[in-house]
Amino acid sequence: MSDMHRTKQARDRWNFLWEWANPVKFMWFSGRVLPWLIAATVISLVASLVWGFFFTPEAINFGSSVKIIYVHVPTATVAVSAWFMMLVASLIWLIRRHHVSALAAKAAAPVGMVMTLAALATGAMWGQPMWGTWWAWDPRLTSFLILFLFYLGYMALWAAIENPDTAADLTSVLAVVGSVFAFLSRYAVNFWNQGLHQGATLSLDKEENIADSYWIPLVIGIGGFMLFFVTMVFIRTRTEIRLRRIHALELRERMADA
Amino acid sequence: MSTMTLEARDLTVSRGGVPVLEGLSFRLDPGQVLVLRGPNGSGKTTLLRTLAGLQPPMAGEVSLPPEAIAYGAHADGLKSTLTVAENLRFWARVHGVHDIEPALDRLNLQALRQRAAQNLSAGQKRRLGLARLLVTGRAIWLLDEPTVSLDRASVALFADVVRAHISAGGAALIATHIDLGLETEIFDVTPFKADPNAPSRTPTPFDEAFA
Amino acid sequence: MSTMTLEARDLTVSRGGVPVLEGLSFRLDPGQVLVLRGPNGSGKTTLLRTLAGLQPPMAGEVSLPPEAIAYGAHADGLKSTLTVAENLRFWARVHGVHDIEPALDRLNLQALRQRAAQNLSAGQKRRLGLARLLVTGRAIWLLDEPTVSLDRASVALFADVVRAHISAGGAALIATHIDLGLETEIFDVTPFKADPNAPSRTPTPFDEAFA
Amino acid sequence: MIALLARDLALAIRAGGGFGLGLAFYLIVSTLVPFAVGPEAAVLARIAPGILWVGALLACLLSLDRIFQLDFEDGSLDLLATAPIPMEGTVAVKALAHWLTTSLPLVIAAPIFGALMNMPAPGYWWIFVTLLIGTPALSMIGAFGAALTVGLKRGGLLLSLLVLPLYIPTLIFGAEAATRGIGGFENTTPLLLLAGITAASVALLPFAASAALRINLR
Amino acid sequence: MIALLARDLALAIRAGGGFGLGLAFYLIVSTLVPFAVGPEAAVLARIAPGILWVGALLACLLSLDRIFQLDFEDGSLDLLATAPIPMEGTVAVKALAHWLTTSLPLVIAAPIFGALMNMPAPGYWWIFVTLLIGTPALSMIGAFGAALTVGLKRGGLLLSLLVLPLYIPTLIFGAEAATRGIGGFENTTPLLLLAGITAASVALLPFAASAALRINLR
Ligand code: HEM
Ligand SMILES: Nc1ncnc2c1ncn2[C@@H]1O[C@H](COP(=O)(O)OP(=O)(O)OP(=O)(O)O)[C@@H](O)[C@H]1O
Ligand SMILES: Nc1ncnc2c1ncn2[C@@H]1O[C@H](COP(=O)(O)OP(=O)(O)OP(=O)(O)O)[C@@H](O)[C@H]1O
Ligand SMILES: [Mg+2]
Ligand SMILES: [Mg+2]
Repeated sequence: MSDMHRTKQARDRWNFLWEWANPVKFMWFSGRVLPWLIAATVISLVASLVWGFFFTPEAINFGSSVKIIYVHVPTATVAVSAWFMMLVASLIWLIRRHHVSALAAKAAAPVGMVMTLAALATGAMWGQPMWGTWWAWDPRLTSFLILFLFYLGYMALWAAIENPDTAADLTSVLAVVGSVFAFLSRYAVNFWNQGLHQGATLSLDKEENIADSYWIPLVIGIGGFMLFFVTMVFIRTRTEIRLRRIHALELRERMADA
Repeated sequence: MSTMTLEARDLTVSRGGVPVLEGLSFRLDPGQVLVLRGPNGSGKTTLLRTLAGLQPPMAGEVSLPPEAIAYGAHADGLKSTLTVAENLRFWARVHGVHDIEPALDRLNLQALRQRAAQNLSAGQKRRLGLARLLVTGRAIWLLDEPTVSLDRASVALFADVVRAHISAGGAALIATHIDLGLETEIFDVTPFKADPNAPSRTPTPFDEAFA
Repeated sequence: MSTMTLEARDLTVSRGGVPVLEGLSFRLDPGQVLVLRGPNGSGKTTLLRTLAGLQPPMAGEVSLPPEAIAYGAHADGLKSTLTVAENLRFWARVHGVHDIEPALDRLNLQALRQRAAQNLSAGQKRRLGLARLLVTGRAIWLLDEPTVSLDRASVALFADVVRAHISAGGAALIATHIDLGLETEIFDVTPFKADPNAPSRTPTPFDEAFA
Repeated sequence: MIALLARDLALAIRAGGGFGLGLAFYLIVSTLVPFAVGPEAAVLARIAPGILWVGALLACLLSLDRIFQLDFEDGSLDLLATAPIPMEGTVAVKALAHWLTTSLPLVIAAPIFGALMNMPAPGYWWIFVTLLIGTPALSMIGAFGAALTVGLKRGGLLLSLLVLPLYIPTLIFGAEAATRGIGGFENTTPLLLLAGITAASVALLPFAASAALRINLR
Repeated sequence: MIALLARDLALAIRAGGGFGLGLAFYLIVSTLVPFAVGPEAAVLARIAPGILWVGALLACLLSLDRIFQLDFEDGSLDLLATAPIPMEGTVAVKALAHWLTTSLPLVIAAPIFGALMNMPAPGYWWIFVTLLIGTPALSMIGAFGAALTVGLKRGGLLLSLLVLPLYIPTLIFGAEAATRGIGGFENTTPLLLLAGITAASVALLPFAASAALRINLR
């Protein structure tokens, strides 16, 4: 009895956090925050891209194609982070059943997919001058292709199911199981082919870190794309909430005349 | 079978997230037949699926003994390439029952026992679906329009089967539009039709914004 | 519509190569409703499919005007992702009819017109299946258990629709187990049940050895 | 007939099916092969046209059961058979709808997937042309196979078994024309034969398919 | 549970489905590839293990919709959900039935098809072993995908889209182990990883699949 009491208290303590999962509160909060987010996104993106494109030296044997890095690396980073965010949101939905969380996962998927596609496309454009081919079966590249497929499947499942709660449940289960397999695939492709792609150049302990003049705008760019992602997810979640309201209203209307 | 009572308290059932019937309270005791009535689309199927545990109630609660329910719907779960006897034997084994002969006898299926289910007429299929109930060994039957496609003789046969079931201490909740000839209590769901424009009555405040 | 007569002469219909009903002769004139009766498995469905031209008769003949038949079975040919209106409009266009409003009105489907067919209850689906008959513009209706799952009000609605159809010179042959409340002639198929053990009566001598 | 085409297209789009999924399947098959065969660009380039043709054929095959099966199950086919449209017309329209929703997207996407498999540049053009000429035959032959198996529950595998042998001539001429074209050789003969197969299938198979459908309905 | 296994096997045999057709599909895929790629023995031998693995995977995939779809449509699944068998048991048994009727015949036949594709002799053994270890994972992952899409009419293509990415690790380790084995290299690591995937799938996925099924039923 006292045990139950305690857990209830514990839950109360965290309630202030969960309350943001209430659609009404979320709408209010996101409405307040969005203008700031948009401003921050624009500033950091413009800063990093302008800096990156116009104020960095051309690398000796890379030519000006090196500047593609300012789109390529941030989109790639965001593409992976987006899937993690969806995984967390899906788990929250499965465990706490907050609708906003499921809708946020739904909203993040197309953004993540576009980011994956952008990373693939910029990578391909870069690969042409660098490796002399648009595409190679390099592990890094390949696992992005697989990630792209996961995004596609996730979105297709959302689209195929009519009942929104069922869709949220099933896509969440898919996100959880899919994450495990995506991780496995990452390992598997590494095992399968050693590849051409750069290692992690951003890691701080490595000797061969790229020069600071490239590094700073790149970090700002990664931040900018992250902000862009968060902004898009906010906007799209708001849209999804509104769509759900419309859906609920329509259903009510239908039930009324049945 | 004294605890074999199905009870619904202040139940709200929903389809696609919208309440269909609300504030339902009733109990079904052993030896009782309750006939669900209501016009097309009033929510009888939804209610039965909820009671069978196939979908969660939107509000309120259902209390029933574990593993006591046999659900029978339009779809009979028949495999068209298996024979009548094979179909029935499968369900009997799933429920740990061994003898399918009484069920075949009682629904007049002995002559058809070697016939593949795909070669049955609509009414014969239906009879087989009803025979399945007998091999579940379950006490509470939830039946959704069980007499569809049955001719008069078969409806009478079915009524006998239900009568035998309740006199053995079973119970049945039957949604139907026709008169079964059972001395039944009628439970009309029409008054419980949910008002879709009423203020939100969903359980958690989190959903408020959607409803 | 004076030539709109369906006539069967000494008809034998079969399922899976085995005769089910034999020696059937009857005619269905404009303005007439004929109700097919017979216990489960007696061959009503088989007869209707044969008359609709979906399967060939085993012996005897059917004479009927070309493109005069509208067949309505359990399976309503509804697409679950299309709305009620879209489903109906499709069949209307196939039959060169342009206006679906009367059909929606007469079967009380106006309120449901924007709803996807998969979200209808059993009885609502059935009403939509019946509305399809009205948009075929065909004179002779062959209906197989049309009132399955319908509540009483809807059965009455259906009877009205049939009455209007025959008073406009149409005709209907309806297999059903329940009383439709139409001032109908009854045609009981039971006496025509084929005797499976009788000496071969298949038309060509080549089949003798199998029959 | 236009009503039927419109409905089939609407259903394909509404089901979230048609366009996107056939394409996705094609993409996946083209990516699986490198995973299985290994990443060597030379080997991949060598087998690319063949694999792209086999992939298109399988994607086509997998969507065949949509052509008639659903209509059969929900009774639409019974009703269409008694409707004032000739059965041959129904078959032709449904094959056309299948081609538009499934094959055409594949044809357009094939060059891109060719790039994934390290195909040399002229290959993009030839894989596009050969698929464009050959896929109508795939849809029509598939419709015939679907008509034969429509009465069977989940006839999917049987359907594959029936249809794949029928696909072989199309596949051989198509892949051969593409490979020769990429190598810079003369490929008029296989192209003409491919076009011939398509023309003959489209002209004759609707009759065979509608006969098969009528038999299955009774 | 034994009753369920017995019934599923009986259905697979009776429908003329299970054993024969999966196998026939496999045979056809293995023959289509030589038609499409051309008859050079060296190329074929090089790609044989990969193609045989992809073929097995596709044959498996094509028969997935049988696992739950039919039972869903005819209401059996509703009834099984209210029966005294845990849902996880139902899933596991059905995946097992799928493996016995579809995958096992493929595993046994694969060496023969390998001969058709000019695979060197040690290949027969390795393709058999890797498939034997890997296919249970394919069946179980497939059952999970089938459970996700069971509520959808003709979810076939969506099912492929969901399941194929999940198949990739199995495919890579399986094909790699076979290729290395044939080349005479050390292949213990990929074999162990393959076995690990199988063991983990069989142990964990029934829970995910039965959750998905319950969600689809309501
Ligand atoms: C379609 C092809 C490609 C894909 C999918 C791809 C993917 C990725 C990903 C996922 C990252 C992020 C790594 C991380 O943050 O840990 C990345 C970083 C990077 N990529 Fe690519 N890449 C592609 C092609 C290329 C090409 C052709 C080049 C140039 C030779 C290239 C050069 C780089 C560099 C220099 C980085 C930064 C490395 C780091 O800081 O970690 N990429 N790429
Ligand atoms: N998937 C769905 N989504 C939304 N609403 C639905 C769905 N399925 C059914 N409905 C609606 O829910 C209501 C209740 O349907 P239900 O099938 O329970 O009715 P019923 O009483 O069984 O009717 P009938 O006598 O016609 O079988 C109906 O108005 C129906 O249109
Ligand atoms: N495919 C088949 N092969 C062989 N016999 C069949 C087949 N389908 C049905 N039958 C048998 O043919 C007979 C006539 O069936 P039919 O469906 O015409 O009966 P019905 O009068 O419509 O019955 P109901 O009232 O139950 O619908 C039945 O005895 C049935 O078992
Ligand atoms: Mg109902
Ligand atoms: Mg009948």
